[in-house]
Amino acid sequence: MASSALARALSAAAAALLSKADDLNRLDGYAGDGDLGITMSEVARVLEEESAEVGTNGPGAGEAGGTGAAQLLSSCGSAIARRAPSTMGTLTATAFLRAAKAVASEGASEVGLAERCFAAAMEGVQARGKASLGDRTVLDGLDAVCTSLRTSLGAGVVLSEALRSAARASSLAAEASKSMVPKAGRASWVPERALGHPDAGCQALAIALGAVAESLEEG
Amino acid sequence: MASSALARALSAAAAALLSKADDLNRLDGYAGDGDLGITMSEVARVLEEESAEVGTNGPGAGEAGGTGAAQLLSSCGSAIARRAPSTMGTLTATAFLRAAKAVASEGASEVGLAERCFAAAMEGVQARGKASLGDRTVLDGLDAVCTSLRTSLGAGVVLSEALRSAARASSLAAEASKSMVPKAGRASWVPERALGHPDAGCQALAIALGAVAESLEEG
Amino acid sequence: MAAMPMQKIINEPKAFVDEMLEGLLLAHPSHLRSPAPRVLVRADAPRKGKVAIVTGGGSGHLPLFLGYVGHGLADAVAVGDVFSSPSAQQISEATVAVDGGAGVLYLYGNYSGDVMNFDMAGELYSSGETAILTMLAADDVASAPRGSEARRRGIAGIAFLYKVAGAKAEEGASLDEVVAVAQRASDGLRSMGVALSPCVLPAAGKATFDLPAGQMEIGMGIHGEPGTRRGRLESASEIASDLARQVLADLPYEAGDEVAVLVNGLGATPREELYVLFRSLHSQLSSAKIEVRRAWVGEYATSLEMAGASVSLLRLDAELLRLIDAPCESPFLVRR
Amino acid sequence: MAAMPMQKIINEPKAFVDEMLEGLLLAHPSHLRSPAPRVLVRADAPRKGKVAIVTGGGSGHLPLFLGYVGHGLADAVAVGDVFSSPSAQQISEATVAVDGGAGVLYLYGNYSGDVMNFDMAGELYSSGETAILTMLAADDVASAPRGSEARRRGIAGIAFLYKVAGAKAEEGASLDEVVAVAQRASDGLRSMGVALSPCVLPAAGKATFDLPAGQMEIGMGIHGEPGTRRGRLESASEIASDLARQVLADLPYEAGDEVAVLVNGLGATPREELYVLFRSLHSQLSSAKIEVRRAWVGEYATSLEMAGASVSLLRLDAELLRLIDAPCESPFLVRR
Ligand SMILES: Nc1ncnc2c1ncn2[C@@H]1O[C@H](COP(=O)(O)OP(=O)(O)O)[C@@H](O)[C@H]1O
Ligand SMILES: Nc1ncnc2c1ncn2[C@@H]1O[C@H](COP(=O)(O)OP(=O)(O)O)[C@@H](O)[C@H]1O
Ligand SMILES: [Mg+2]
Ligand SMILES: [Mg+2]
Ligand SMILES: [Mg+2]
Ligand SMILES: [Mg+2]
Repeated sequence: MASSALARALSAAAAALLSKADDLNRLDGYAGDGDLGITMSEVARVLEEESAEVGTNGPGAGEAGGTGAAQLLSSCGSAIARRAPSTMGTLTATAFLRAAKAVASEGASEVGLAERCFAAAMEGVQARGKASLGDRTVLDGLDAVCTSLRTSLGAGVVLSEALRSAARASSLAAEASKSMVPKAGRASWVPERALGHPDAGCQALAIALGAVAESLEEG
Repeated sequence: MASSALARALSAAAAALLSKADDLNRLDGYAGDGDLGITMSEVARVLEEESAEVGTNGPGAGEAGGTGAAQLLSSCGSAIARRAPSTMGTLTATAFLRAAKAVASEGASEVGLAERCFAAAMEGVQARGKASLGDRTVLDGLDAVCTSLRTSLGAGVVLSEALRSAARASSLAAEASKSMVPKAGRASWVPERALGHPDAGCQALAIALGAVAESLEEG
Repeated sequence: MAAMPMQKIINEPKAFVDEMLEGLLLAHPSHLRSPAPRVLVRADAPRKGKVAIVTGGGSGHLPLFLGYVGHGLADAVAVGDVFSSPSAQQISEATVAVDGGAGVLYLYGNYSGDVMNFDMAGELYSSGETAILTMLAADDVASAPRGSEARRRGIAGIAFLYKVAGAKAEEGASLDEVVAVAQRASDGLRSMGVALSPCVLPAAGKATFDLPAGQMEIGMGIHGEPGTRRGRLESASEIASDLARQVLADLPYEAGDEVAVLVNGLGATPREELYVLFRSLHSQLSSAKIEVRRAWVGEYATSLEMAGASVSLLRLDAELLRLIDAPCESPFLVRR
Repeated sequence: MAAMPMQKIINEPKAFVDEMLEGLLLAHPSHLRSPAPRVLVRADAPRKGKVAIVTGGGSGHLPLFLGYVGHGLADAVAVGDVFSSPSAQQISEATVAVDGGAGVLYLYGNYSGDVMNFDMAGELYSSGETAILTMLAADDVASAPRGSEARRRGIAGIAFLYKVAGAKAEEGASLDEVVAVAQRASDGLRSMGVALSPCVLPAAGKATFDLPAGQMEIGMGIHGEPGTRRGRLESASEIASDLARQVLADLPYEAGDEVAVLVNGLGATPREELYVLFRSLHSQLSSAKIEVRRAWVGEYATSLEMAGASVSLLRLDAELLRLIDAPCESPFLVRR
């Protein structure tokens, strides 16, 4: 993906997250501290600012993967770590920093790069957050996304279609989290209060990916 | 006055003060701390309890003035000093203690005794509170009562009539206080807020005396 | 007005003050003891040969008044009901319990109920040999104009008076010396506050006054006595400049003066906000070339759960600064 | 929900934390300095050869966390936004500023955001020579059942951990010795709280949750995390027995145990009520033959202007009692 396309995708994700901030606060409030909308808004502001810097003529704007995208992801990651150091913010930062390394790898198709990025992100989130699959965290959403991308990679579909499927998978994961019992983070303190509502972190991932997929279809 | 009649008068005053507690809080609240109803309720409870002790067969129940009434007034005064030590409570205690000494004096008619009691009370309140006439305090009410009682004494009317006039005088004094500028106590800190409302202390005196006068007519 | 449910951790409202005192004595047995009902004294009282400082006032203002009984502070306190004076009897019992033969200072806030009861206690006690002198805190500039300073009420600034008088007495100074230092402190002490919400008295069960959200009342007293102005809730900087202007204009403090500052929370206002307010106040004072040598920021005189804050300035000289810094220890105020 | 006007003394909500810190540094220049943005250290840091204690957490909890930086307490704090973790970068800057070569203890509350950022900071810093160990406060029994102690969040009980670990480090103990003492304290530390009203975050401008008047929530966290039970607002005695029962059942403390008790106000609850609560708690503990050797009653970990209180019990041994009593000094906590 060209870093200009990545920038467009990130700023689409940013806009979507900003517009859903109240929803995210509410979901996080059922069993957490109700601040995920605030966190993801700060994340969104970082994404917007960093994407704006790239513009259409930014460094490496034309390359597939490579340093331009890597730089963008990595500066997003560092800024998020500094500016949004909550659980989800820190995990998002980790995800971006891991993805930045993966996107710089060689010899992969666009979908292959996307798959490597999300796999690396998921690994980072797992290492940093120490949650297990099934703990009802954003990790479950990332897992669904990675599975979907691996399938798309095997099927040889184009990036926009792969991301559309991934976005759908993350939505389904958010939906599925409704009946899962939280075992990590704040929600694990009052697990029964979370039931019936999607995990806030999964929902945030679904919102962001949905917007990314849409931005690719338009672009 | 027999101490049984005094007891009846005091318990009438008590009932009246209790029923007007909210009004007194409100009046005290315009420019003070809004607690005069609480204070006068505690005063009223003392009056009730002490009067009940006397009953109709209490010590010296039949004497005019003398030790029965003096004892009643003095034990009211001590209990009020202990239990209601706010500005008005303390002044009321002083008034009762001074009146207790005055009521024990000899050679006076009923009206004469009443006049001596109120004069002594007023002197005590003045010495303790150090307010001047015209400062818009209960002192102004007491002054009006004393003047009225002196007039009644000169005119030779009976006690019930004298107290009826005194009660009327205290009402007029409360009414007159509406346009006076407070120069003592809490109300002096925001004098303009008091204007248009009667001084709470004057109002309390008028309520008590009104009930006393009524109790004599019935009794 | 309907009694609104109180969000309070209490039992019987009538038992509030006595249960609070019981809890306090259970919590701090090495600091405080109670020689008579609603009278607290330093555990080591009476201290022979030391000037004793006796204070008192209504409950509901912690750490006022009883929080200032301790080493290097006051010796005894008579504890009134919520927001009301203690009785003369309590005050005289407090006096008896701490009289060390070197004289007694009555130090308390200028409220007519308290004044009358302390006066009566002094008269009751005047049979004793000991001299009793009185010092009133009357620091609130909102409560009377210049020229009528003696009519003003006392608010949080009294904390500084306890500190300097208590330190001086602890040093073994005579009654006259203690009074002189307290008087000098009081002469250079001015305060003013702002309320952002009412409080609820346990026995009353309803707010002491109405203050619509978005409004504030400047110059309100610590019992909810009406202030000098009600208006739109201002920013911290605006409030600081409002309060600083009136406090500075009153004395007036002069360029080059050194002061101790007390930013006091009334109860519900978070400590964070007090520091935000102090920051603005500090810059106001800097502009006026007044140097802040010491800052006390916290709750020193509250009104139950009232929101708001007050600002007090104490003009310092070398001795007052030394006394402000001297060690002291009560369950509420410790300086090393 | 419509933004309700905030009864707060602030300027720009976004500037809240930084202005608070500016005010704090202006007020306490002899106690604290700031080597990097939103990092505070003891004025005398780094202390060569002394184990350094680094803490951190969200703002809005004063005196948590920065109020526990001082002599005989922690050495540095990384200050987050209101109710949110500081960044790894801040924490590593704090570490650099106080590392005296004798090892560093990270001591903070068990919240996943903080844990991840302290972990990252430790990794960033691991280039240094100094050993870094971590101790989490996880004292709130309401946040996970027995058997899952490690998942619990930290609340006011951390004040005791600062006190004992800080005193031990001040004595010149090794990192292992400091950790051992903190671990022993933590093993015998349990807390639980009750909220009576929400608070308002300056940047959000509305209440963190709804709690109807006349109701309370038992087991609520200090960021408004839902508790274990919501119900009718009970009397102080009922609340005390509720909290005591759950805290006592958890460890279990045994007849004959000696404890230090912390009754902590969440912000708006008057100190008087905390003593009323302590009184009831003391009688609960007496019935269980648990002896209260020390009582801390006041605000040690707040949630802005939330009303409510928490209770913490620390099981004592001779050394822990000595460390609890040891001198310490910060702008918020002084022991002589
Ligand atoms: N240990 C963890 N690993 C991965 N994700 C987690 C973990 N803990 C919580 N989460 C995710 O973080 C979301 C909450 O994020 P956030 O509101 O930033 O947390 P907090 O306010 O508790 O710091 C949860 O909905 C969940 O998806
Ligand atoms: N110095 C004074 N001398 C006489 N009466 C006074 C004085 N100060 C106040 N009062 C009276 O006391 C009334 C208020 O009484 P109270 O509510 O008990 O006072 P506080 O609550 O201020 O102690 C006033 O309305 C006034 O009549
Ligand atoms: Mg959250
Ligand atoms: Mg009054
Ligand atoms: Mg009063
Ligand atoms: Mg959070």
